[in-house]
Order: sequence, then structure tokens, then C-alpha cells
Amino acid sequence: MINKVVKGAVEAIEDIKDGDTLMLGGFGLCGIPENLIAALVKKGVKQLTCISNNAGIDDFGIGLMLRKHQVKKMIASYVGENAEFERQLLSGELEVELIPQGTLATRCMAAGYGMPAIFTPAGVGTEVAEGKESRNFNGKEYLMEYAFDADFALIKAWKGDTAGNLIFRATSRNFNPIMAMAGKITIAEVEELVEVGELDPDHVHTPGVYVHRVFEGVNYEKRIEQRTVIKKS
Amino acid sequence: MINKVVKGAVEAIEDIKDGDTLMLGGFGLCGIPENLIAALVKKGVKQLTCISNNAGIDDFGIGLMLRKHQVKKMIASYVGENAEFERQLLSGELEVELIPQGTLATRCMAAGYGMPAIFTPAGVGTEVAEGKESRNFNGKEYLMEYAFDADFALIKAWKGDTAGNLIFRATSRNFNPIMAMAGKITIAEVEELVEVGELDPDHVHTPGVYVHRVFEGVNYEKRIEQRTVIKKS
Amino acid sequence: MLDKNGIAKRIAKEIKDGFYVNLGIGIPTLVANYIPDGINIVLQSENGLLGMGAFPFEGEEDPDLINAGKQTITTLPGSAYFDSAMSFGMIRSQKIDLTILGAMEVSENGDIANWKIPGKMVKGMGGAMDLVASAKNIIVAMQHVNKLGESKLLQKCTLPLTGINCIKKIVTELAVLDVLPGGGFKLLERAPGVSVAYIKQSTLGKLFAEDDVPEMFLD
Amino acid sequence: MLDKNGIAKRIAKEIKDGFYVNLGIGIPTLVANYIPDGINIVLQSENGLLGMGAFPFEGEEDPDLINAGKQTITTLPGSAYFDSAMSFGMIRSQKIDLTILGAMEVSENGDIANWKIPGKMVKGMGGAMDLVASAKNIIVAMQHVNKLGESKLLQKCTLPLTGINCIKKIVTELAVLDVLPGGGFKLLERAPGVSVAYIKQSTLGKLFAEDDVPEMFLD
Repeated sequence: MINKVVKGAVEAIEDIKDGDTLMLGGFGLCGIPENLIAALVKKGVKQLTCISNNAGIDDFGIGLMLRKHQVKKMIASYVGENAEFERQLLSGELEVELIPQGTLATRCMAAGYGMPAIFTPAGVGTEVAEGKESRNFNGKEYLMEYAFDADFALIKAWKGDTAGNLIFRATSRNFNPIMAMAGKITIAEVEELVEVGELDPDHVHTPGVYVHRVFEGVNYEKRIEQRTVIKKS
Repeated sequence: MINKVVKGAVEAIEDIKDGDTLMLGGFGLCGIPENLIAALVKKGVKQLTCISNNAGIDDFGIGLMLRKHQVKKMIASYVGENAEFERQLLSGELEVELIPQGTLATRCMAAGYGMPAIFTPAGVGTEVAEGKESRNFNGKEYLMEYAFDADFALIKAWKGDTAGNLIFRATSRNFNPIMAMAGKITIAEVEELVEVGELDPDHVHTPGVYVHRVFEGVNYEKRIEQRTVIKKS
Repeated sequence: MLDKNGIAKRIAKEIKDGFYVNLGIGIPTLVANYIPDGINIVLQSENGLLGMGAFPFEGEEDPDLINAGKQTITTLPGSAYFDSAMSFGMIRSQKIDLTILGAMEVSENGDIANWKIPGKMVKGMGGAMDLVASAKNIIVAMQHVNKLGESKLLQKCTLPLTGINCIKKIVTELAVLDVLPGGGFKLLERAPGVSVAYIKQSTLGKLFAEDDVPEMFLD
Repeated sequence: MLDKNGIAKRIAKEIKDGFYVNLGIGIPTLVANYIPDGINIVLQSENGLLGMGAFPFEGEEDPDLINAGKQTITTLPGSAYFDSAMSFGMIRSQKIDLTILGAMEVSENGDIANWKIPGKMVKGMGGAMDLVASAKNIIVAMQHVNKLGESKLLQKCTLPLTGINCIKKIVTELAVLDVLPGGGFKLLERAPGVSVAYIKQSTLGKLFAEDDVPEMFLD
């Protein structure tokens, strides 16, 4: 097996530089690469294009990078749970491209599957369709959308082995496996790093071939965005 | 949960009729729906179009259906491990469409993912490209290939629950999950049928939403096509 | 006139045994509380789950387990997790039988606007454009009129569109309506105590209404 | 002149530490036996496996565990299974560093024919067309001449093509050759005891050969 282990987040992002395009896994704050984001903030790399379903909140997730003005452009499906985001957007500091969530997911998948473009009906007849090629198949209209081209994918898994095989937990899977497939360089942080042979090969969600660097993260906060509970009676 | 259990293979294929298009999972004889094939042979339904990576051998797999002249057209990537197949092909009884294995897989995936067509470089400049639309992306040529449109997908899993969730084992996974997603009606036979709650939702390969009927198969033969072993010294 | 729970209750009657259902944020989420006994359905959450259950008990919330509204939830036996590409794959390939979502405006030809108000902060369409473009069966849960009393069932939407020619059924605080294939709203049921005349005057788009439209039956 | 194992041995020298490799049926399969110590690679089998190991011991074969040649195999620690769509997805997206496969003919512009002989029973292309169209790095293991002594390294393939402009390196029983970007075979190494003249006369396509082509070093 090929060993993909790096020491930690700082070493893992060593070659990320100003102006790079990054994919960041997660849905809301669920399954986000907390350690990698912290390292990016510490490193202070700037002018980034970030592809991520959401943009975090003011004091967590991608919000931490926004606060340090590290993001030039955000490509997401749903944002604005974040006052600083709104401020930067209105002031023209931040460029935002909003795209349908399924289109976002499928453009990641397209990159991972070596398909230069895909067809989706999402956005037909709306402003999302402006300037895009559309095409009719069997009487239904589809937009042609292109595969993403990202320099790095930063993802978070539950368990990983030294060969880069990854297993996700519950809905923290979300965009992580498809971004893992799509990055030119994929960096995975995991809650638990194990030796090869400890993961059941039938349970692996992301085969190690997609992962270039893996490390065990520390101090996971796993913040909850909407704590909705039923009171025990 | 929605219960997808049917009594057995005979009930499961009740509405398959002459002229239908079927997808059959498996790679060689590995992971083929043995019970469903036996039921199709017993039922004697004819003029079938079969989409499957291979066509079985003379006395097993799809070979059993060929022997009873049930197959009108075979869509596969590799055939001919089967004398009867060759005989029917040369005599003009059987129509064969050979397509690259990745194209076969991706056309299944396209159907499952609601994508009417995909782009692949496989076959560019060869006879496979004849009559097909081709298109250049970033300096590389791709063929446009259409999603399959199959009436039924017949697949085989290792374990399944009553809600149709499926788990595959080792390389018997192959085409089974993507055909499961692609069939208008998907019928799954499993080696072990369990109650809901017994499968870990993180380990499910095929969510039950894709499976319309599930049953526990009997008398699995699991024949080996190329028994290659190292002698113990 | 119905309250939010009344709208949810009425929509719940449209759900058939064996349905896979995607519920949007807001009133649609409430529908889950009114599924009749004996009706087995599975809820999809487009962030990657089939088999969504209720909210967790206090202290049992799991940060790795949320729904598309980012709320902590639980799962039911027989659930399955998957990635976002598969999630929208099953939406596009119409494996989800019914989508229920909110709207700001619906037009008489079935266009829907529910994601953007010019001049206001735009949060994004999330999965709504994928859902409306792909679903074989969409029910809209919405207010018939806005706070100024202006109709939200229009001849043509004034807000940026989420999808076109996709809405087939609408449940509001006043009525149940179909969008006709040839265009126009067809009044099917009145909310308790609401007259046909009132619904007519609250609907700007073309409305087809018989004189004896039945009052909806809720329990 | 090399035998099959010699060809496999020479190809093994092209494999670098950290490579993911797909081996075709025949001579390419033998390459796995000659990976140098200290070189860690992972073998992909396109039916859905990364981390392929040796054949199983007698009695330990598992019908659910085969390679793309349908042979019973084993896996190594750290292996992973996946479906056929993901398998060819990773091939198309060039996650596999090296593909080694056999050929009936190769042309001087890198076209390859290895799946069909007109008039003979056609078995199909299997995964070969996907592999040659997508791989960033392909080495062909083949016989330089056929049984009649006719060259299989041609100006133009005579058999139906598997892929075009894709082959960059060829190892035969006689030589190691590159296919030049502008067309033509470049002779890099001679098999032990084989002269440049003999290789020239065995190559129908355009051959570029210096006078002092080194003999290949095998051990």
C-alpha cells in the first residue's frame, strides 16, 4: 500500500497558495474540515476561490476565513447565515456564484468521474440558465454544466487508514466523498486514523486512490447549527 | 419503512414479458442473479434485450437463457465464453451490441442519476464512434452516450433488508448497484434477508428507494469461471 | 381559513402509502406530524438521508446527523446515508414520489418563485431548483395572499423564478387548487368558512371555480 | 530476444513508487511478479478493486473475489471495493498512474488495435477502449512480429482500432520503444543479443534508431 499520512494540517496545506481554488466538504457545519480551515486561517493564504455548499457562520467554518478576508470568490448553493459574508458581498469585496445544490454536487461528481460536462434540468427557465447551453432530450430541457476544476479538495472523514481509504459517518458524508474524487490534490482530515487492514474494504466510501494526504485531526468541535430537540417528559 | 419483500423469484418476475429490456448485474459469473435467471428460464419469456457486462457460459448465467432462445439482443462489453452464444450470433438468431465496459457502466449510472447523456473518450476514433455525436472539451474528444432505458434491473446482493437496502460483498458488487439505480423496476435477490434496523445505514451501498422488490435467494451455486490458485507447499 | 398546521394537515392527506417524500423547510416540515396511521412513507433529506425520524431527545443530539434545514434529527430503522451526488441523482431520476415545498409566488402555468427577492440579501436556492425541475409530483404549501392582502397566485411571477411549468397542486390557507395542464388554477376545495367569492378575489391568476366547490375535510 | 517473462520484467522497471497500476490480461499480469523491492504500488482491477493481491491458496478461493480476467484472487490490507461506474470513473479521471496492456498492432502515431480480428469471433473490447482513451501513461506489452515474421509495429494499423494517439511506450521481445509525439517509433533499448538492424527489419512503421542503442539491463 501507498502511505498518504502527513503530520498534520499545517504540513498538509503547505503548498496551497494565494489565488488557488479549493473545494471544502460539509453541509452547514456538519462534516466540515475544521483542522484544515484553522490551518488556512493561520497561514493567511488569500484570494481563494472556495467551492462549498455553504459559507459557514460568523465564527465557525468558512466564516473564519471570510473574517480574515481570505476569500475572493464563493461558489455555493446557500449562504448568508453569516453577517460578515453579507457585509463583504454588499461592499463588493466578495464575489458570489450561487448554483443549485444538485448542480454543485454533480459538477463535483463530473470531475471525479472524468466527465467534462453533465446535463441537469435544474435552473432551466431561470436566471441560472443565462448564458448556458441548453438541450432537449426526450422532450425535456436540460442545461449543460461543466465539471469543476479545483486545485485542492479539503475534506473531513470519520475514519481513515494510512493508505487514504475513508469512511464517513451519518450525514457528515454529504459533499465530502464527491469532492474527494474531484480535487487535483485531495487532503483528508479524519477523526480516527488507523492502520491498513483495519477498515473493511466493503465499508470504504472513498478508496485511497483519491486521497493524496491524510492526517488525524485534533480538538473537533463539531458545532451544531440548529439544535432542535424534544424535551424528555 | 416501506416493505419491498416478495415471496421469491417467480413472484418477483411475474410482470416481465416478451420483448422487455432487462439489465442483469454481475461480472462474468460473479454476483449474477442466479435465482432470477432460473425463474426467467422457467417462465420462458422471450425476445428479451439483455444489458449485462457478459453473457454467461454455456450452462450458467445468461447462457441458460440463450440455450432456450430467450434473448433477442445482447448489449455487453465482453462475450463469447459461450459456444451457444457464438452459434446464435453467427446464424443471425442473436443480435449483439458490444460497447466499452466503462461506457456500459456509465450509461447505467446516467440512468440512475437522471442524466440523459454523458461524455466519455472511450471509443473515439474507433468503430464504436460511428454515428455518434462527438465533442471536444479542453482539447480532448469525447463521445456523447445516452442513458440506458431498461424495463427491469435484476440484481444480486449479499445482504438486504425488508426495506430494500442492499449491501454487496467484495467484487460481486460490480454492476449491481448502478443497475439497481437504473431500472424502472429493480428486483434484488439477496443471500440473506434481514429485518430493518439490522444493516448499518453507513454501510448500505444501495438505498432501498431504488429497489422495488427483494427476496432471499436459495441454493446459490456461485460458480467460479477461472479457478486460479497457488498450491500449498 | 387554515393556520400553518391546517395547511400541513390537508397536505398530509395527499400522501399515499409507500411514498418517498422530500419535505422543504417551513410548513412542509410540519406535514410529517399528520401522516395518517397505516400509511408508511420514507422521508428523504437531500443532504444525504432516507428514513428521517423525529427530532432527538434533549442531550441525544448528534452533530453528524442533521437534515437539509441543518436541524438535529434522528433516523428510523431501515434508513440509509449517501453522498450529495447520489441524493440529487435520486431526485433527478424521480425516485422521490412527492416533493412538498413553500413558495413566494406561483403562476397559472405552474412557474414557481421561492428563492430570491431583488434588493434583499440573497441566500441561495439550495436544492430547490433541482427539486422543482425534477420532481414528478410537487405540492406547494403557501400563503394565498401576502401581508398587504395581495395575491401570490399570479398570471405571471414577478420574482426571479425557481422553476417553470412544474407545480401541479397548491394548498393555501384558503384553498386547494390544481394547476391545469393548459394553464390556470382549478379550485378544488375551500378552507372551512371561506367562500368561493373570497378565493376568487384573492387570486390574480386565471381561476376556474364551479359554484359548489366543497369545503375541505380535515379529520 | 526476450520471452514473456522477460518482457514483464523489463516493464516492471518502468513502475515507480506510489503508482496505481492497471494490468491487462496476458503478459501484463506477469509484471506483478517483478515489482522491485521497496517499490509500493497498488493494483487496480477494473471490475471494482484497488489493492489486488496474489492468487489464493488452494481451497481458499472466494467466488465473490475475482479480477477483471475472472480469476480468483486475494486482496492486500488497505484494499477497497467499489462499483463499475466508480472504477471507470477513476480511470477516466486519470487517478490510475499506469496502464499496461497487450496489443495486436500499434501504429507509429500511437494508435492501438487489440480487440477484434475481422472474420474471427469477436469477444468484445471489455474495458480496453476506456483504458486506452483515458490513461495518462500506457505501456504496451506485445510481440514485435507475428508468427509469419510480419511486423506488428506499423505505419497504420490494419485491424479495427481500440484507441488513437494513445500509446507512448512499447516493450516487445526485441526492444523498448517510445512513440514520438510527432509520430514514429524511437528505439530506446535492444533485447539482449538483438541487433539494431534486426529491429529495423522487424519494424514496418517509421523507426528512429541511433547506431549505439544500448542493450537493456534486466537484473
